[in-house]
Amino acid sequence: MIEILSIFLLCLTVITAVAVIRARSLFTAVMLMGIFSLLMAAAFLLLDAADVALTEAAVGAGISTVLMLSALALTASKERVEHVRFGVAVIVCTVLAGAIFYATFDKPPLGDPNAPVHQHVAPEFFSITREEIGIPNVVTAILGSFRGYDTLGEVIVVLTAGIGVLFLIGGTAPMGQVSPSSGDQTIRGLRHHQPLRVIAKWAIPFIMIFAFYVQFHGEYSPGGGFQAGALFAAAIILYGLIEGHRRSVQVIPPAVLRAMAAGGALLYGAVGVVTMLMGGNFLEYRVLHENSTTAQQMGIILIEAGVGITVAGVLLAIFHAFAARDRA
Amino acid sequence: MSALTDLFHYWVFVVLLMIGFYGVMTRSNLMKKLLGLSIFQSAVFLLFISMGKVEGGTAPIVLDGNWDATFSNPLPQVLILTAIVVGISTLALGLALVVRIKEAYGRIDDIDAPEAES
Amino acid sequence: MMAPLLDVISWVMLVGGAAFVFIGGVGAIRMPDLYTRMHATSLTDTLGSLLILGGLMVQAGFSLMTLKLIAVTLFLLFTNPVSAYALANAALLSGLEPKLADDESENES
Amino acid sequence: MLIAAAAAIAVTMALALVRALLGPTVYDRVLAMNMLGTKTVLLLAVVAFLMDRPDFLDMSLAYALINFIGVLAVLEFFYAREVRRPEEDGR
Repeated sequence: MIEILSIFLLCLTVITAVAVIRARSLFTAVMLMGIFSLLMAAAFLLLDAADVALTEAAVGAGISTVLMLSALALTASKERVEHVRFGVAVIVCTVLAGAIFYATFDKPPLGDPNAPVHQHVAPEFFSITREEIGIPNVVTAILGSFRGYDTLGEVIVVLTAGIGVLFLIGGTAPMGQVSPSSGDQTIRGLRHHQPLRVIAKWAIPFIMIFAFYVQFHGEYSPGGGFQAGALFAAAIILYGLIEGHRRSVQVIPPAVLRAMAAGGALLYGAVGVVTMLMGGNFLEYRVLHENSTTAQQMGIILIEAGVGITVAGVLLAIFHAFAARDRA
Repeated sequence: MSALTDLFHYWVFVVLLMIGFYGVMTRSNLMKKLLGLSIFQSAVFLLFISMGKVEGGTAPIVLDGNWDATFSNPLPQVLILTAIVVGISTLALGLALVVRIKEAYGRIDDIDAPEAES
Repeated sequence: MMAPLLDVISWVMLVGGAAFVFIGGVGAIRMPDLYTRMHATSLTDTLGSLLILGGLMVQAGFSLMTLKLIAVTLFLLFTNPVSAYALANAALLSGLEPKLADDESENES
Repeated sequence: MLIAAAAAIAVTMALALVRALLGPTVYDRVLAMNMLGTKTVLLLAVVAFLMDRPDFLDMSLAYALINFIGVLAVLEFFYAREVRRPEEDGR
């Protein structure tokens, strides 16, 4: 049953992907992309990837749609009719698709427990998580402990991308680029919609509580720093959509966001440095506490907090950069 | 039935990959290219997650201390989880570049075309 | 004694909800213009989700699951009508209404 | 019964997708997106029971929250565009 559902959703995903590429209006394409992410996330969930589904839902369907719309507001919303090189593209795609398609026949069937992927490290991850870390969410254990260096690298990448966006569009727009919307501050945002404001004011704390739940319950259920950061950012973005950009900047000023983005990564790195000072290796949580299980859990909670703070800070800084550009 | 479900996810991966690739190649609109890249990226995510699936397994989150159940492979999930967040960051970077190109050239279509150079 | 009764209640709610949801989907395809489509989907969405989530709640009994289901239900219950309102408002403001109001939808209703 | 409900919801998702693809106006597409989001929430809730994984309900909740934000973002974009380019119609 689950397989059939999964296949059905994947078929819908393919249809949506074709429509995204075919759509003439960029706005339609962006919205279909949101649907694509939604379907993809559901497909991930059916493939047992709960954490990934949560991430894809929060990040892919939510934040990325918002960011693309903000970028669209700054550029054209229609694609020009283009003269394209269909021939070469079709040939290249067909050949490549044929090659990869041929390669798939050598892959072990979906869900084969004897596939090479499942033989090597995954069983050790389970046994070590069970004995030494003791948290039920193995994904979080791998993310925070086994692959801690990798996650640190990813956090740095996120931070770097955020810095890059701020460099590119963080300042004010060049002179002579003032968009015609600058005069009518009252209309921006959805403030004049009383029902929306009421519901949003009720929903925002709810989303934040949920974000904190995802953050701190991430050891026991799907979740963790990445998802929580995205959800927290989504809550503030909702506030910004309702009350307008200026007010949301007042709630969390850009300086705070920059401090959050850097501070989270710093917290992550600091955990590593502290473990070194206490006599272990970089990010070797064992030295944090005499009980090794407690030490591992402490380490994971700390670095997940760092991840969450960085992700929330970077995503919000990016959103504010786009929104501020829009009003400049 | 089983012949279909065995490799179907990988086929979808191929198709999505090619749709994204085709979009990146043929569309001259930069926004569209970014969307194509996103689809391409999602296809890769799908490949990894499909590889992690174990028949009869469940999500690698242990319920009620039942460590002996069959679980899907958590490692691809970790890789993809971080990749999604990195993906949105790089997408934002790309969007920022598109915005700057729009400001500099006045358009985001066909920026290779000769008349784009002012 | 209670368990079969609860099962029946939950099944009825699930099937009813699924039927409403499906009707809404058909309405979204077959209705002639945006406002009638919205009429079809937003009402059935709310009722259908209430029934389905309620059916699940009956099955879950009293646990953390029920709490989460209640949270989902409340959220859908509040946000669905509000987003329908905002959507209709946006469509109306954009000037979609006049050309649709006179010919098709008046005759339909 | 759960399977029947899941099947009905999945079919409705397909119908909503058809509306999103056909949708003559952008508002139809937004409607379809909202609908698809709600259906996904329901589908995930049902699937959580079908797979007997109560923790999957978190996903359902997250979808409900994100879907709302997505729809509002689209609408804000509309209003902003109405202000910016009043001459463009809703297509």
